[in-house]
This record gives sequence, structure tokens and C-alpha cells, in this order.
Amino acid sequence: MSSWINLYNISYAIGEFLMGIVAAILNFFGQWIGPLSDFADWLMSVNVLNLVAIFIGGAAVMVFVSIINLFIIMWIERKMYGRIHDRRGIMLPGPWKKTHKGTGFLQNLADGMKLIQKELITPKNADKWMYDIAPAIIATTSILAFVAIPFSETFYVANINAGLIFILAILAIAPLAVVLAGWSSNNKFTLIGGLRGAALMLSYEIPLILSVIGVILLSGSLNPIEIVHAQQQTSVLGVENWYIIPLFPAVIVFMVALFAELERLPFDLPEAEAELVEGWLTEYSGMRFGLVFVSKWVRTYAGAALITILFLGGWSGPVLPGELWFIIKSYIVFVIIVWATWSFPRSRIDQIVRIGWNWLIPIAIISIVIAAAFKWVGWF
Amino acid sequence: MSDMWINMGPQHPMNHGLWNLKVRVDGEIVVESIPVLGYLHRGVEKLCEKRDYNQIIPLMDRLCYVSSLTWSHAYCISVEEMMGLEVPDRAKYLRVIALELQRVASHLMWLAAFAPDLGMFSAYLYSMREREHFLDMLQWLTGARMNQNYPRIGGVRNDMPAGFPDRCFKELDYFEKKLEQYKQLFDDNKLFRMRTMGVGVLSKEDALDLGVTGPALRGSNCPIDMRTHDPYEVYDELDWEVQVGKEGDVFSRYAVRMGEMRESCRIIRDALKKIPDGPVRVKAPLRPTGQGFRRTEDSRGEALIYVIGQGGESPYRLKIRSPIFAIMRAVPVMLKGTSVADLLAIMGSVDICIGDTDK
Amino acid sequence: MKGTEVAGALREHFGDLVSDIVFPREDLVRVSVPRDSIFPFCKFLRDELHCEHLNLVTALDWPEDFECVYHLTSYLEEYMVELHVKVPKDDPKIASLSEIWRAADFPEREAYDMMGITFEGHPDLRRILLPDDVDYYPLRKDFEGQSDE
Amino acid sequence: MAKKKRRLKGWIIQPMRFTLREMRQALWKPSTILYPLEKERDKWEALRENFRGHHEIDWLKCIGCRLCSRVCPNQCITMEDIEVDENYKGPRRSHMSEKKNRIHRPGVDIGRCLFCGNCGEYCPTDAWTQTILVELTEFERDALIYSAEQVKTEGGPSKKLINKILENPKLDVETCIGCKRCFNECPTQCITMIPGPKMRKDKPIEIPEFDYSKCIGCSTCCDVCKPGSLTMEEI
Repeated sequence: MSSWINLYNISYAIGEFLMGIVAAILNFFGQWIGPLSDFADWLMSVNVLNLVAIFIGGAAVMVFVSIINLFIIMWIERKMYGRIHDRRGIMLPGPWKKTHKGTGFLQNLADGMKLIQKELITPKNADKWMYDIAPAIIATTSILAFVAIPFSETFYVANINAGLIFILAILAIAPLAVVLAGWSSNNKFTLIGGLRGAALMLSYEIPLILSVIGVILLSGSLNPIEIVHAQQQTSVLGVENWYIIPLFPAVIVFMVALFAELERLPFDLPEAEAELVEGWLTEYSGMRFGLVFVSKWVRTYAGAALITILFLGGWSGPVLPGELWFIIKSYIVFVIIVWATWSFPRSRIDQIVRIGWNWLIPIAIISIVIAAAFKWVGWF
Repeated sequence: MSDMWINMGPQHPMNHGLWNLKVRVDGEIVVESIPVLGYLHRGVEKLCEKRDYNQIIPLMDRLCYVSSLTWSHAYCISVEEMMGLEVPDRAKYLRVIALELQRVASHLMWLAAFAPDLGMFSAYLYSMREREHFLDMLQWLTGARMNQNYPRIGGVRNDMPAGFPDRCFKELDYFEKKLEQYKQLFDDNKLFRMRTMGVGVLSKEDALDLGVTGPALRGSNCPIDMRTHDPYEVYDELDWEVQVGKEGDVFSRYAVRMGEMRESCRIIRDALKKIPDGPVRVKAPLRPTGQGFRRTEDSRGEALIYVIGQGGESPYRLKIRSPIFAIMRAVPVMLKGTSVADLLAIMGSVDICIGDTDK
Repeated sequence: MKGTEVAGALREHFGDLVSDIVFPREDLVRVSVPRDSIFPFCKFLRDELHCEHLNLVTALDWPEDFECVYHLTSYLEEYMVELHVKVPKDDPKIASLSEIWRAADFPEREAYDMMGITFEGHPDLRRILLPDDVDYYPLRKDFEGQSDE
Repeated sequence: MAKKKRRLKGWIIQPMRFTLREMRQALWKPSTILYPLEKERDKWEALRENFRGHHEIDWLKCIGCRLCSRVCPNQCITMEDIEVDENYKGPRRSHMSEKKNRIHRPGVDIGRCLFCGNCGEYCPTDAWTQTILVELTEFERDALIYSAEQVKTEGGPSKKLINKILENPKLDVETCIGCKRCFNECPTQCITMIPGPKMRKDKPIEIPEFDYSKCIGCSTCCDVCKPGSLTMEEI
């Protein structure tokens, strides 16, 4: 698969250029102070330049994920559930039309500016340190997941060998922050919400990971790039063997577990707005709330990207460049997630745990067996 | 974790109205609950003692802000009973049409409140959209969308506009089609069934003992509907059936209400076909003496207004029996042993309206 | 069951205690009983005559005395009983019916709240609509209202 | 078996089918409107019969009888005493010469109005109409008190006077002192003064006689009667 940008190379070039300037200055002073020119040589060595390139590439991905992509997916979700509700959705602020038929693309920017201006309220008896750190944990872990998610063969921050484990692990930190936030807010609603979050984490981490094992078995790798490579090989049927075909039960399990992981609507018990007001988010205000709220979308997109990589063949596709294919596929998965979110009532905690243990784990195990069988037969 | 008290209200998404439910929970399990009323007490019964009989009608509209017409009608029919007044036939039919339009609108408002309680925010907007059609019809017939002030002592305010039946049939066709489609969203929805079935069971004996009426009683397998039990207006001449649920749980109450919407459409159709010509209002005495009451079927249960007149311009005493006031006594019985998430479903299923509860 | 049959059954069981029998409608009987016999009377109505449903409890303020009016319904036999009980003004007490029908709980609290009639034997006789700390009974005819100042 | 199958579909497919259909319908034409920019004028015009919105009072029909202010449940109608010139075409307050240039017309406190429509319903001359205008917002509470001029329209004179209150005044001849106040104040001029049975200073006291076909039951005569010898009685 050819690619039109090589993020790493571009970042390397930019890093080399910047480091070259720094090194030139250091060399200039090195005429008088000897160790400085040694330091400049070290700066220009390949290892350091690699590190700088990773930093620059990471920053680029962060900017894409957290600003451009985030605005697009938030807009998609808000506009789309507006249409599901038979209403127009956001429409006033936007670059094109400022009437009721406008796109409202900048509504989220306006909301964010409003949230920044709001007062940050800390409850009187809250555990202040824990209360402050919880949104930060959620926001950082959500964005950090994108370190290991490749957008194409070359468009990635870090090519980690155990990337899949890293993504799943970093996404699993957030429920801990939920418990933290729920406990430290010193409110009964947040406490119940936090504990529900803990229960959800316990019952849904296992099916989530079990459903991924089938993919690992078939591809024989934990590296996301390798997994996509494995899917790009043509199978006996003459098409690329995306894992959605053999592992369809695993996709369902992964999706359902993802809904619980993301606290989306059928399983949004920790922040059930009807019974627990906003659950563990009740006491948060201003940009603290905004951070958590935004990182929900970041995590949702991470989940959609993960499904694309694991089951939908990643960036493989004809004609268009790989990055675009990846984004198209992940947006389609995101749209399906939004559509399902607004079609279901909220479940109850005991039912949700029962679904997790009684249905999802057996199905995930069956999918592992299927994967092993396919591997044994040699079709994949 | 030991027990703790949670105040659900007076401002809480669960409260459709202004009231407070104190819940003692052990983890997620409700151990004890105490409803606290009175946040919306306006002293309607005292106000009625200072106004003359016609001026009370708009006041009675304000009792329940969701189904106001049923309350002003309950007042009018009680006063007519006290006066011994016979209403013209056309007025009776017009009242039935307006009442049933109001009932559907009220039940749709209930659905719009009940579904978000369970997390289905989409259904809120769908049912509000459908309700709009019925409010349009009510507006055309009575002149207002919310507080209609339509019944009068001795008839109704005005005759129905020309072309009303045709437009009404069209809206009913649309709504009945939609109601059939709602089965996909609710009845067939496995998660919805899981949330509602077997939850908040109120047995028949308990329901009768606690004075629960309306869809909550009919959901407990007790076919008591004041429209057939003690027929008023022309309900006994029309073609419809009482809806009964078998289990007494949240789902049966839901099913009863959905069935009632369907039956209301049937009643409206039948009444529009059978409506006779004639006057719509007769003269009523201004300073009556006597006492009287009538039971009517509000969309929440049995509405009873007991009026005593002593020859003055205003009634000597007027007493309102609110269905939700009785159901509030049953709330602790229904809630005991359920979880916090079920509390929402149960409280949503009884369709609380605080306007007439607090009077 | 017709109102006359109900009245006959009541006459047979209670004799002269039942007075002022009126039939405003065919299935409605309006009777008066003395204050002391209200509890056995209602017990008889529920156990023998199938009055399952207590519609409402009304407290009235006549110039001479208070009056409690109970509306009772039998769903099975399809009749209603309207029960008038006089309560003297200087001793506004009456037996509570909440042991017979739990439905009497809230209406009796409301009657206590609004008219100041004490229901003896009520499990939880507190104010229900008004705050706990008020000391007036607003539906009495001599209540003129209080200004905010 | 079919039921079982439906149950299985109910996990995911059925509700998502419903929302998909709604979304497909709403994709190009959602049923909501953006209210202040878009208004459903056609719908409101079609349903305008019986509607009770902003008040309008036809000054050429109104006879200033105060019935509207009497039947209003919220007492939000106040009568204003307005001076007019000689050429004014509408009904005057009274036929008495010193009050010939004064008229009584109602003003509405729309902030307290509950739009029950009683004023229009009991008006004996159909001077009250209620339009479909409901957007009656102001920035100050006082601006909601509409004076009589603000709710004024001029249609045409009224032909009919209907007694919708269904009450007529009755005279107690014994206490009448013949002060003519009812005669002066009656908005429909249905009173003529005739000599009564009682005598004062050898002259008969003049008592009012009512033309009940013209009476509208407004009880103005009862209100102004000093000795209280007039009472309203039902027809």
C-alpha cells in the first residue's frame, strides 16, 4: 500500500531542520566552549532526531484528534441525533449560513468558550486533590490512546509492538478516574455513579479483551499495523479477509462492551441523568466538566478507530489514500454507534452485569474457538 | 455501605412536578421512601369559596396542567349534578370529543415524560410531535392549547367549527399509524421490556386498599373505568373497550395507557359520527342550593369533585379528589425493595401531576 | 345493588344509629351516623357490603359544627355510600379509618391539615400540604388569611 | 415461534429500524421550525376560529357596561373614563347631558390575563374579539398593562344587545328614594322614570321602570343604588 504522506518522514525532516538551527547556534558558541559542540553533535544524532520526530508527529496527531476530528465527530453526533429526533439539530453558529438551515458547525466551539468562562466550583467537603485530578486523568488517557492507533501505514505516532495491549490498558484507566471522581465529590449521587462505574468496569473489561483475542489469534500479532497487514492479504474468496467476516460475533461483543466502556446510552449507568442527575459528573462545572465531556467523544472515536483496525481492514481500500479510507470507515462506525445510542433505553445495573457475564463472555469465547478453527483450517 | 437518605426532589429529573421523595437506600436497593407534598399548594379549595360558579371553571383548568379539560369538566358535571341540570345531547358529544382529545394529549405527555426516565430521549420528541396534532385539534375546537376553559355549566362554550370532523379523522389516521409503529420502539424492544416487566408490582388487593385508580388500577387486572362503571356523558352509547393489564407491573401500566390512546381514537371517531344536531348550552341557575358530586375518569384516575352550594354566588365548599394524591400513598408500597433505577420506571409509570395533588 | 337495598341492610344491622337516609341517585345512598359508631360502621361496610374503595374524606365547616363526609364505593356491587358524620366544634376528634382502608391515610392527614380535625388512631397524623410549623387551619370559615408582613 | 423470533429481533433490530425510519423522514425535512425566524402562520390562520389571543375592543360597539370587568376571574380589566368630542360616533356613557362627552372603555392588564375568554363570552354587544396574536412579551411589567387606546379597534355599531348574564334588576318600591342615579348610569338606557305609589311633599316619588328587552344584566344600577333597593334576580 502506497501512502501519500509519511508522517514520520515529514516529522523527521521538520525535526532535523529545527535541530539543525539549534546545533548551528551551539556550534557557533562551541568555538569558545568545547563541550557545547559535542552536545550539538549529540543533538544531531539519529536517536535524538527520532525522538524529536515522534514528538512532532505526536503533536500533529493530537492536533488532528483533539481539534479537527473532535469538532467533526461532535458535529456529526449532534446533527445526527437531531435528525433521529426529527428536529434540525444545531444550526445557528457556523461558517456558511447563519439561518435555521445553517450547519451549526461552530456550535461546539461556542459551547466550549462558554464552559471556559464558567466558574469552577469545588464542593465544600470534597477531597480537593482527587476531585481536581480525575478529569485530567480521563482527558489525558483518552488522548493518549491515539499514540498507538495508526491512521495508516505511515501516519502514526509510535509503532509499539504491543500496541493493542497499550490501547486497551490506557482506555481501562478511565473507570478508575470515574470511581475517584465519584468518591471525592462528596455527594450521594456521584458516589452511586462512581460505584456503578466500577461495577461496569469489572463486568465489561473481560468481554472486551476476550473478543480481541480472536483477532490476535488470526493475525498473530499485537501490533495494530501488523494486524491490518494481516487483513490486507487476500483470502481464498479473492477479497481481502477483513476479520469482520469470520469474527462477526466478536464484533458484536466488542461493540456492546465498547458502549459500556464509553458510558454511552444503553449502558450509561454511571451518569444516568434521570435517576442520578448526572451521576459522577454532578458536581463538576466549567471546563472540568467540559474536559470530561469532550474526552467522551475522543474515547468514542478511539473505539471506532479500534474497530476499524481490528475488524474492518484499517486503511485498506481502493483508489483513495489510506488515511482517508481509515477516516471514512471510522466515521461510519461512529455513525452506527450514535444511531444505536439514541434507539435504546437505559439498562439497569444488575441486568447489564448479567448480560455481560451470561451472554457476552460465552459469545466471545465462541468467537475465539471460531478463530482457532479458521486458523487451523488455514483459511485466514 | 450503610444506609443513606437521598432527597429526590424538589428539583430532580425524576420529579415531573414539584415534590420531594425521600428515599433511604442500601447501596442501590430502596429500603424506605417518604413522599413529601405541598410545594405547589395554592389553596384552590379556599379560592373556590370566593369566586362565583362560572369563574371557577378557568381555575379548575389550572388544577392539572397536562389534562386541564378533564378537571374543568369534572367540576361542571358535578355542579350540574348538584343543580339537577340536563345537558343537551350535542354538548355531551362535544364534551366527549374534547375529553378524549385531551386524554390522548395527556397520555402522550406521560409517554414523553416516561421514556426519558428510562433513557429514551428520542421517544420524548416523538411523542411531543404527535401531541402537537392533538393540541391543534383542541385549539381549533376549544380555542386554547393548554387551559381550554371549554365546558360550561349546562353545556360547552362553543359549537365545533365547520370541517372539524374531516380534519380530525385525518389526524387520527396519522396517529393510529404512528401508534402501531411505536410497538417497534417499545413493545418489541428487549431492553425496554427488561426495564419494565416485573418491576413495581402492585397487587390487586393492595391497589384497591390504597385507593389507587385509573391506569394504575387497571394495570393490576381490575377492569374499573369510571366511563363504564358509572357512565357519564355518552360513554355508554359509544363503541370502545376498557383496557386491562394483567401483571400490575410497569409494563402493564404502559400497555394500558397505550391501549387507552387507541381506544380514545375509536371513541372520537364514533362520537364524531354519531353527534346529533341541537343546542350546545342551556341556562344554568346562578345561585343553586344543594350538594352533589360526580366521578369522572381523568387520564390519571378517578377525579371526583364534591360541591356544596348554599344559595350564594360561590359554592360553600368544594372538595377535590385527586387521583395522584391517593397514588402517592401507594408509592412507598410500590418502591419497597426495588432498586434506584427501577424507582424511575415506577414513578414514571404512575404519571404524576402535582397540580391537582397539591391543590 | 340498589341504594335501597344497601340502606335496608344498614338499617337491619345498625337500627336507629343510621339516620337521614336519602337517595340522590339510584345507586347512591346518603346516610348520617353518630361520631362514636363510625369505625364499626365502616368495618361492616367493607367486610359485609364490599365497599373496597374510599374515594375521599371531606371536612366541612358548618356554622354549628364540623362535619366529615366519606364517599365509599363498592366496585363489586356498583353502589356508593355518602357518609355524614357530625363533629362538634369544641372537640374536633373522630376515629381514623386508616386501619380499614389504607387509602384513608392521606385524605385524613389533609383534613387535619386544612380543617384541624384530629383523627384518633391515625398512624402518622402530620401536616401534609402546609409546612409543619403553621398554627392555623386555612379551610375553616373563620380563617381570613395572613399577610406576609 | 414467531413471537420468539420477534423477541430476538427486539434486542437490536426493531428499535433501530424505528429510529432509522424517523431519521430517513427527517433527513431533508424535519418537523420542527426555528421559532423566532420561522412562524407557522398558515396553520395558525387555519385554526383561528374560537382562538383566544390578544384582545381587541370595538369602540363603536362597546357601550361601557363593565360586564367584562365583572366576569373577569382575575380582575384584570379596568374601565377607563375617556373624554371625547362632539362628533364621536360611538355609544356615549350616558344620555345625561353633563356626561355626554365621556365614555367608558376597558383596558386590559395582559400580564394578569389568563385568556379564559369570559370577557368576550359575556359581552352583550360582541365588542370583544380575540385575535390569534399571542406574542405579547415586553421588557417591563408595566408595559403589559394595555390602556384602552392600545386595544382599540373601530368596526361598526352593534345591532343587538343580548342579556348573557340572565339576570334582571328588581325594584323594591318601598325603599326607593327616586334619586335617578340608575336612570343616569344605565348604559343601555332601558330605564324610564315613572311616578310611583309613594308620595313625598305631595308629589309622587319617581321610580325606575325597566325595559327588560333592552336590559343586559350588567348590575350597574344595583351598584349605584344608594338605598340598595335594586337587586338582581334570575330571569
